[in-house]
Amino acid sequence: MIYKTEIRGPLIQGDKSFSQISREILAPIDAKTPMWWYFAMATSLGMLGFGLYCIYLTLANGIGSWGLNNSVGWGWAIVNFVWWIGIGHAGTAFSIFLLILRQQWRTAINRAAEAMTVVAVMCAGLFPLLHMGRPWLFFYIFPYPNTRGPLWVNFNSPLFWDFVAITAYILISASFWYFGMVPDFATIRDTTKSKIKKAVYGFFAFGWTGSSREWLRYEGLSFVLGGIAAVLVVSVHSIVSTDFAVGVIPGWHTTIFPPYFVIGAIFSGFAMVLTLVTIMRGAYKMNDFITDSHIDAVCRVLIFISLIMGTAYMTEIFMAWYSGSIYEYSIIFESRMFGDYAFQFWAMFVANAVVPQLFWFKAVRKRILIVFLISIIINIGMWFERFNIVITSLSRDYLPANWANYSPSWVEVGIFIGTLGLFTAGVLMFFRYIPMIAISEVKSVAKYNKPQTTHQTGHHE
Amino acid sequence: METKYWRSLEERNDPATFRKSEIRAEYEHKKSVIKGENGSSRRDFLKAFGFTIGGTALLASCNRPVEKAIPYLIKPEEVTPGMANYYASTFYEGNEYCSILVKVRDGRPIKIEGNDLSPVSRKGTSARVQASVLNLYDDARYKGPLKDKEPVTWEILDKEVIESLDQLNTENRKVVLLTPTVISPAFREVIAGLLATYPNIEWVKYDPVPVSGILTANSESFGSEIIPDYHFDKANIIVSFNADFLGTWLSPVEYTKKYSSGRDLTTGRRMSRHYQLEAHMSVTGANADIRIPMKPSQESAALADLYHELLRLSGSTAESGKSGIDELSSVASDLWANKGLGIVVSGSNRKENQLIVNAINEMLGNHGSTITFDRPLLTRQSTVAPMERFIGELTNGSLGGVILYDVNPVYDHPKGSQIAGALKNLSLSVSMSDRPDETTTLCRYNATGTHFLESWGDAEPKAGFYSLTQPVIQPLFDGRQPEESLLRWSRNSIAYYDYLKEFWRAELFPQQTQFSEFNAFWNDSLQKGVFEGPALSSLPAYNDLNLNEALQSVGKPSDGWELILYETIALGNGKFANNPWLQELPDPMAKISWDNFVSVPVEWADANGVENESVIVVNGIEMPVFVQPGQADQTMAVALGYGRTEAGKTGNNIGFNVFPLVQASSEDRQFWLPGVTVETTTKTYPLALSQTHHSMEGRPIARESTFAEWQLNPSAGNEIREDHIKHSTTLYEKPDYPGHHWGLAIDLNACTGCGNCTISCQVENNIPVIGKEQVRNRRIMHWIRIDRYYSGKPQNPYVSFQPVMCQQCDNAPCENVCPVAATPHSDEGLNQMAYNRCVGTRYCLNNCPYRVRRFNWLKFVKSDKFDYHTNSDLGRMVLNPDVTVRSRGVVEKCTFCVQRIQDKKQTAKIEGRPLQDGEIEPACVQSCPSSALVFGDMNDKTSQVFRLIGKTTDPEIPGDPRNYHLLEELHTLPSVGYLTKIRNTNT
Amino acid sequence: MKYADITKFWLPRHVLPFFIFIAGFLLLMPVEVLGDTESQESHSVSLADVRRGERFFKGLLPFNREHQACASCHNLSPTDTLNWNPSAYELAQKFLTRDINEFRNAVMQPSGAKMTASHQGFVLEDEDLGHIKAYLDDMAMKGPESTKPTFFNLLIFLGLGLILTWALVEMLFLRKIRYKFIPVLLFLGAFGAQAQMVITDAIRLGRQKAYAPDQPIKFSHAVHVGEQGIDCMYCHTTADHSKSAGLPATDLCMNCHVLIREGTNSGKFEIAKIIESHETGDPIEWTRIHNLPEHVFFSHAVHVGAAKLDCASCHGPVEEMHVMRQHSDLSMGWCVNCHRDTQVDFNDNGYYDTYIKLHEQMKAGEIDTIRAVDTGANDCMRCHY
Amino acid sequence: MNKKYFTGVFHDEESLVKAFGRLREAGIKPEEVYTPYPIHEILDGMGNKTRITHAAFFYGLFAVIGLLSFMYYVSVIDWPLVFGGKPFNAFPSFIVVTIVATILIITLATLFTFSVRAKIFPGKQAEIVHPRATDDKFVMLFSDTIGKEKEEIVVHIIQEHGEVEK
Repeated sequence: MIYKTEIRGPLIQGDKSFSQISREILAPIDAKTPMWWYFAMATSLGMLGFGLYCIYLTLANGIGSWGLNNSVGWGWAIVNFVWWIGIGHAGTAFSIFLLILRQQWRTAINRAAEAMTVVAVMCAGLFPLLHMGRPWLFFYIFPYPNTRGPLWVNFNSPLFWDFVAITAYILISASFWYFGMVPDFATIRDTTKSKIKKAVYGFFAFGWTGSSREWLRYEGLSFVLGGIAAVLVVSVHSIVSTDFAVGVIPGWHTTIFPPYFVIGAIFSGFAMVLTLVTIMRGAYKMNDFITDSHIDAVCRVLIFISLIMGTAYMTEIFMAWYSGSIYEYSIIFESRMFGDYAFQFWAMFVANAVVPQLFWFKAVRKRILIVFLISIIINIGMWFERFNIVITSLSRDYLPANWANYSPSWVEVGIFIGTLGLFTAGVLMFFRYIPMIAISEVKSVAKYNKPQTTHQTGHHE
Repeated sequence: METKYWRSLEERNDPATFRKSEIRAEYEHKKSVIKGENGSSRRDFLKAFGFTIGGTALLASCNRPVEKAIPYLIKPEEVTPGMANYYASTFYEGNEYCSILVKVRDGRPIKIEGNDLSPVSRKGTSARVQASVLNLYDDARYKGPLKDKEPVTWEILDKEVIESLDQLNTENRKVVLLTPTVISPAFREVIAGLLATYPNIEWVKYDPVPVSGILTANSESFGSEIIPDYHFDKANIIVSFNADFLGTWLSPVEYTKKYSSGRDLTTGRRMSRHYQLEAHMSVTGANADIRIPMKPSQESAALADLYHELLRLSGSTAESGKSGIDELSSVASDLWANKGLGIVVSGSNRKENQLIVNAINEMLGNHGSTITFDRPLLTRQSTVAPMERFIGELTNGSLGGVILYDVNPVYDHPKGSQIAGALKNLSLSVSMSDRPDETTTLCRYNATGTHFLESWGDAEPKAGFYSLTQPVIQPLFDGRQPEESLLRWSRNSIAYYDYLKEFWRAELFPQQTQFSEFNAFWNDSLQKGVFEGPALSSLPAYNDLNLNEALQSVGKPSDGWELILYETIALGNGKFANNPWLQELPDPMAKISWDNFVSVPVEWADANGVENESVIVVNGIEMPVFVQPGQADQTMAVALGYGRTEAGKTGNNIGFNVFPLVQASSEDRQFWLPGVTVETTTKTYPLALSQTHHSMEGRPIARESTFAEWQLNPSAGNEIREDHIKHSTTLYEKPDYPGHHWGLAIDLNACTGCGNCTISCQVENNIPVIGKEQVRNRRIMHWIRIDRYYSGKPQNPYVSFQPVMCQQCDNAPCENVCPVAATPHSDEGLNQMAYNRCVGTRYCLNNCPYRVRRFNWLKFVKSDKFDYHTNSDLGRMVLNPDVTVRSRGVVEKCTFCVQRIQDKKQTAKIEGRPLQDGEIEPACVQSCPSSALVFGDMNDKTSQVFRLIGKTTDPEIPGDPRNYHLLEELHTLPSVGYLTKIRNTNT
Repeated sequence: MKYADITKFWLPRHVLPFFIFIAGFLLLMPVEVLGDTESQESHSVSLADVRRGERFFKGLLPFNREHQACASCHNLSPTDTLNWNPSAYELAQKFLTRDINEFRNAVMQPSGAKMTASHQGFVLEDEDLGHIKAYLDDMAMKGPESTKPTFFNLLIFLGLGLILTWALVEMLFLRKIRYKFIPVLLFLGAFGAQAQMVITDAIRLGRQKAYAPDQPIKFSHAVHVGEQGIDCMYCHTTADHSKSAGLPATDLCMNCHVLIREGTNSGKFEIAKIIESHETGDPIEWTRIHNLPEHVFFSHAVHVGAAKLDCASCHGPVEEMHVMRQHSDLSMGWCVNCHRDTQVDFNDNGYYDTYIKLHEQMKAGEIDTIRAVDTGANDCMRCHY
Repeated sequence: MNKKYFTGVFHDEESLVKAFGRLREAGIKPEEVYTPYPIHEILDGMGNKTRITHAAFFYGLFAVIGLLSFMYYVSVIDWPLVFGGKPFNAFPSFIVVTIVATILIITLATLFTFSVRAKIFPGKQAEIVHPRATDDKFVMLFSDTIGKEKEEIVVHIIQEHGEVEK
C-alpha cells in the first residue's frame, strides 16, 4: 500500500504524534466556543425558525399556500428534496467509493462528508412529508396489516420505492456515520477533563475500549456496511430518478435519468463537501489534515463529473431532437432552452458544465477562495437542474390548454430557507460537538508518517 | 326515470314541513350563534332541518360524536329516506325558459335536469338552469316580508299596500306594475284581475335585453308582434348576423338542440352550413363553419348587400357592395341554391335591419318551411316604448306608485340612476323579489317572493306549449309567491294553487281530448310537466311594408371604434350574479371567470403593446383587457351582467356594470355604441384565466376535417389514428372486464362549448367553488373542462372546443404512481379514486397526461376564506348526499358519475334484469343540450357508445371512423372517445 | 349527555380505586357546592325540602320502611345493567309540569300491572311525597347527575410515562438501585402497559363494535322480534329498496300501540313516550348505533333487496337483544372479507346476464361459483364515491 | 478467583507489533490488546475470528426471499388490485423495493449482531484498562494467571519496546 507518494504529497502535514492528532482534531470540542460560531448558529436557528413558521402555515392552511397549480403539482418542495438528497449522497459516495478504490486520502474528509449526508438527508426527508396533502396520514404508506381488508400499498409506485429508499438511506447512512464515530467518542471520553463530557461522550461511546475483539468485529462490520452501502449509493438516487423517469410526462420519461441522477448527486455532493472542508480549513485551521492536495483531488474529481454532466445535457438535447417526439422536442427546445424557463436552463448548463472546467487550471485549484466560490456555483447549478427537470416538464406537457407557469410562494421559499438553516445548524453542531475528522482512521494512515518519538505530552493549549 | 308527481303540499306532510316554524327560528339562531365552521356539523344541521340521516358525507374524522337518527313522524307515501324522487317543473327566469325535472332527495331539491318530454327544451338545459337550484339556498334571500327594510307581518303589509292602492285609486293616480315578459297564462289572468280591481294600475313589461327590433319589424311585416319559430334543424344554410343563437339569443337551449341535430353525422349524412357575421367572437361564431368579422355598424349595409345579391340572383338588377364584405356573394349563392332551406337571422335591435331580414327570408321562401309562425316564441314580448314612458312618468313625479315583479331596472336599465332617484319619492313602491337587488332595496315594501322551486305556476313559452311549475320544497322562509300577493291585493282570497288549477280547468282542459276527467288531465300534466296544446291556426302573411325605407336608411359603416355589449352564457343579464357556480364558470371563449373584461382585436393589441390583464380606458371607464382572436377590427366587446352592488356576498362588486352604456331611445335599445374613445394605460388588473395557451402547437388534439372530405373519406382528419393503432403494442394482456366496461363518446362536431356540462357536473359532484384568486392560480376544480383552441389567422381563427374529463384510461398512468393504492382500476374499467385513502402526494396529478385530476389545495368547504355556498348551513343543503365532500389535501376527479352507475345497477339487480343502454347518464351527458356526449357499456355490442367508439381496449374494433382517443400514442387506453369535428366550409 | 356514551367505552376495566377516589372527590365536590347555591335562589321550595326528598328517594328515610327505596328501581345515574324502570331523571322531567296530586296518584295508586306489583305497600306521608317531588323537580331543573369523569386513562398513561422516564434515567445515569432488574422491569412493564393502551385505543379508533347506547325509549328488540316475532321489514320498511333501512315512523308504532299500552317489562312509562310523540308531533330522537364513516356509501337495498341477505348476518341475533347493540365491527375488512366469501345469485338474477364471459366459463366448468368479489364487489368505487 | 492484571504500554504501532511478534514466538498471547486504531498484525495474531460477514449474507438471503414472497402474497394472493393495466404480479416493480429493503435489513441486522457479539451497546460502562489506549498508547493486557515464569518473559519483552504498568 502506498501511503505516501511523490505525486500526492503527505496525507497529513506537520509531523504529528498520535496524541497531537487527537488534541488537534478535538480542539474545537474542548476549546471555548468561538463567537462566530454563536453568530452563525443564531443565524441558522433564525432561518430554521422562519422555516418552521412556514411549515406551520403549510400544515395549517394546506398545500394551497404554495405556488403550485393543477398542472404543476410539484414545485420547490420536490426540487429541494432531490437537491438535498443529491447532496446527501456525497458522504456515502465519498466513504464507499474511495474505500473501494483504496484512496486513503478520504480519511480526512469522510467524516465531514458523512455528517453532511445525515443532515442533508434529514433536510431532504422533510419535503416528501410536507408536500403531502394530508401529512398526518403518512403512515398509509407503510404496508402494515390493518382492518381495511387488509389494504396494502402499491408496490408499483415510484413514490413507495422512494419511501423505502429514503428510509433505508437515512438509517444506513446515520448508522454508518455513527459507528464510525464510536472509537472517537471513546477517545474524547478518555481524554476530556470535563465530567459532563465524560458522561455524555461515554454514553455515546457504547463502552468502546479499543480491544482487538472489538476492532476485529468492527472491521467486519465496516466491510459489510461498505459493501452494501456501495449498492445503496447507486440505487437510492436511481430510485429518486424513477420518481420522474417512470412518469409519462415528456422531459421525465427517459432512461438516462438513473445514471444522470446518480452522477448529478455525486457532483452536488462533492461540491458541497468542497464547500464544507474549505470552511473547516478556514474556521478551524485543519490545514494539516485537509491538505491542499485533498482539495486538489476533489477538484480533479469534479472536472471529471462535470464533463459527464455536460454529456448528459447534450444527450438529452440530442435525444429530444433525434427521437422525433414532438412533445419531447417541445419540452427541451421550446420550454427549457428557449422558453419561459430559459434562464434556469442556462444557469444550470453554465454552472454545471462550464464553470467547473476552470479546475483544469492548477492556479484555480490552488486558490481556496475561488474553489470555494466554484463549489457554491455548482450547488446552485445543481439546484437549477432539479428545477428544470421538475417544473419545466410539468408546466409544458401534452395538452397546451393545461400549460401553466409556476412560481413559488414565499412560504415555499421559507421552507427551503428553513432547511438551509437546519443544514447549517446541523453542520455547526457537528463542528462543535463531534470530531470533524475520523481520528482513528487518520491515525491509521499517519502511522508511517511519523517519527518515533517517545515523550509526547501533546498539551499545546 | 322515475317521474312522480305530488298532489299538493297541503296533502303532503313532508319532512321539511313538520317543523317549519322551528326551522326558521333555528336557522336564524344558528346563523347568529355559529359563525364559520366550529360546532355545527352537517348532522346537527340536518337535524335542525328535520331530515333523516343519510346525507352528504364529509370525510370522516376519528372521533365520532353520538349521532341522532330521526324517523319521520308520519311517513309520507312518496318520500323514502335515501331515495331520490324526480318532479317535473319549469324554469323561467331572465327570459329563459326550460322544462325541467327536479331531483329531490330526502326532501331537498338538489339537482335540475332537462325534461325529455318537453317539445321546446327537449331535455336540454343551460348553465343558468343547472345552477338555479343553488339560488334556492342563497343566504342573501329575504327571510320574510319587509317594510322599510324592517321585517313586518304579511297582515300589516297587505293592509298597508291595499290601503295605498285604494287611496291612489281614489286619487286617480297612476300605479305601474312592472314585470318582465310574463309567459304564465294564469299569472296574466291574475294581473288582469288586479288591473280590473284597480283601474289606475298600468302593466308595463320590461326586459333588460329586449328584442324589440324583431317585434316591431314583424308587426310591420306580419301584422303582429311575434317572434317566429326558427327550425335550425331543417335548414341547410344558416346565416346569422350577430345573433348568438347558441349562446344567448332568444331560446338558445332549443336552438342548440335543433342546430346540432341538423349537423349530426353519427346518424345522418346531412350537415347544415353556418355563416356567422359578427364582431365579437360568440359561441355561435365559434361554431360557425364560416365566420366573417363584421362591425355592428356594417350590419345594415351587409344585410342590404345580401338582399341585393339575392335580388341579382333572382334576375333583377341591384347594386351591392356598400358593406365591403366580399364573402356575401357566396353567402347569397349558397342561400339561393338552398331556397326554402335556409335561415337568415339577425341579432340586431334595429327595426330596419329586421325588416330586411324578413324580406330576405321571404324572397328565399324560408317563411313557412324553416321559419314558421304556428308556434311563436313568447319569452320576450316587451317593446321599449312603454318602459320609456314609465320612466318619464316616474321622473316627472306624475306616478303614484309602482309594483315590481322580477325586474331590476335600477341595475339593468341605462337610465337606472334616474329610476333609483325617483323611486324614493314614490308613496307606494312594492317589490316582490325573494332576494335583494338594486331596485328592491330602494322600495318601501318588499312582499318577499319565493324561489321557483317553492312555487306553483305555469308557462307558455311558445304558443300552445304549456308547462307547469310545481313546488318541490316548502318555502324555506316566510315568502309568498308574487301571484299570491297580487291575488291578495286584488282582494281575492283563493290560494294560487287552486287558482291555477281552476285556470287550467277552464282554459286548457278543453283544449285536449285525451282525458275526460280534469283531475286525470291535471295529474298527467303535473307528472309530465308539459302539455301540448294546438298550434296557432291563423298564420300571418308577409308584406313588405317599410322595406324600401329600411333599404334606403342603410348608411355607410361608421369609422372608429365600436363597443359591443353582450350577455354572457354564464351570467346572462346579471340576475344570477350571486350564484358562485356561474361566477366561476369560465367564459366559453375567453376562459375567464369572476370578471367582465373588454375583448380587443389581436392586431391592435400587438400594435399598442396591450396584452391580457392590461387596463384600457374606454369612454372614460377603465376596463381590463382580454385579447380576443377573431374580434373584428376596430371593435371591442364587454359583457353585461356584472358590477352588481346588491346581489349578495358572492355577486357584489364583481366586474363593472355596462348597462348604463346601452343606447336607449324611446324607439329601441341598442347594445352597441359607435364612436368610442380608447386610451391605453400602464395599469394592470388581474383576470382569472383558466386557460392561457390557445394554440394546439400542431398536435393532433382536437382533430377536424371538412364536410367535403368527410363525404369522400369518413376518417378524414383522423388519418393519424391508423398510425397510432399500427404502433399499438404491449407486453401485457389486453385488459378485459367481465361485466360492464363503461365508455363515453364525445362528438366534437356537436359540442358547442357552452359549459353547461361543467355546471351540471359541479352540482352533481359537490365540486367546490374556489374564487377568483385561486382560479387565477390555475387551480379550478371543475371535473369537466372545455379546452378551447384557436387555429388559423388570429384575426379570424377557427375555434375548436374539446370537453376533457377523466379519460378513465385502462392503462392509467396515474394509477401506477399512487403509493398508497388510493386509485386502482375497477372491474368495470373505471379509474377509481378513494378519497379517504388519498394522502395527497399529487403524483397522479402530475402523471396524468390530460391533467384532469384536481387537488384540494386548501379547505374549500366550510371555510371563511371561501365564503360561498358551502360556508353556510343553508348553502350546504344543495350538496348531493350521494357524493363525498372532499377534504383539503385529497385529489379528486371525474368518476363517470359512479353514484349514478351504482344507483341504476342497484335498481337493475333488484329488478333482476340487465341494464338498458342509455339508462345510465352521467351528469354531463344528461345535461348536454346538443347531445354531444354518449355514455354506455362498451361490452354491450348493441350500445350506442359501442357503435361510436368501439371497444377501446381492442384496436381491432375502432368504432366510428371519426373516433379517436386523446393522446392515443401514449397507449393509455382511454375509455373516452372523441369524434372529429367536421366543418362545412365551401373550400 | 352527548359524550357520556363514549366515555363508557373509554373507561378502563382495571381502574385503580385510588384514582377513582381522588378524581371523583375532586370532581364531585364543586358540583355539590354549586348546586346548593343555585337551588336556593331559584325555587320557593327550601333546600331542606329537597334534601329531605333526596333522602327519601335514596331510601335513607323513613327509617323503618318495608318497601324498597325509590332509587333501587329508578336509577340515579346510567348503569351498565338493564333496568326497565324509568330513571329518576326521566321521572323528574315527566312530573315537572304536573302537580303533586298527579304525582301522588302515580306513586300511591299505580295503574298498570307492573307498577301495581312494585309499588305495593308504600307507606308515605303526603308531606314526604312533596319532598320527593321537590327533589325530583330540582333534579329536572339541574339536569341528571353528572357521569363519571373521563380522563382516568390519560392520568394512567401519564403516570406510566413518569415511571418509564424515571426507570430509563435510573438505568442509564443514576444507577442508584442495586438490583438492575428493578428499573428494567419497571421500564418494560410501564412501556408494555402504555403500548397496550395505545394499541387498544388505536384499534378501537373509529370502531364501535358492541356499541349499545341508551335510547330515548327502552325499546326491546328481544320483545318485539324475539317474543312477538315481528318481521324486521315490518318496521324497517325500506331495507329492500332504499339505501337506508329506515326507522319506523311513529305512526307505524301506533299500529300496534294504539291498543297495547302496557309492556310486560317496562310497564306503561316507555310506551307512553310513543303516544306522547304521536300526539305532540315531536319525533323521537333515537341514538344511531350503526354508524359508517361518511365516505362510505352502503346500500341496504342491494344487500337485502338484490342479494337477499339475512338481516342477522350483519346485525346478529337481534331477537335476543333487549338493548340493541352493534353486532359486527363494520370495518372495511369485515365488508371486504364477506364479499370474498359470499356467492352471488349468478344464474337466476337477470342482471348478471351481462357477464357473458363468466357464464361461459361456468358452463365450461372452469369455475363453479361466482362470489361477490368476482363481479367487482371489492372495487373502491362500490362504496366510496 | 480474582485475577491480577498487568499491562504493557507502547508508544507506537511498530514497537507494539514487534513486541507482539516476539511474544507469539515465545508462545505467549496477551489476554487482550488495546489500540487506538485497528492493526492487522494484532487482529490476526490474536487468533479471533469473526463470522459477521457470513451472518450478513444470510440476513440478505432471508430478506430477499421474505420480501419477494411478501410482495407476491400482497399483490397476487391477498388482494389483487389492477394498477394501470399491469398484471398483478408486477415482478420488475418488486425488484426495486427488494434491493433497497434488503440492504436496510442487512444493515440493521448486522449492526445488531455486531452490538451483541462485540458487546457494544448504549449505556455500556467501558472497562478502561489504560486511559490513553484510545488516544495514543498501544496496550497489552496480561493476567497473572499465565504464571510467574512467563510473566518474567513478558515483562522482559515489553520493557525492550515499551513500559510495564501494574
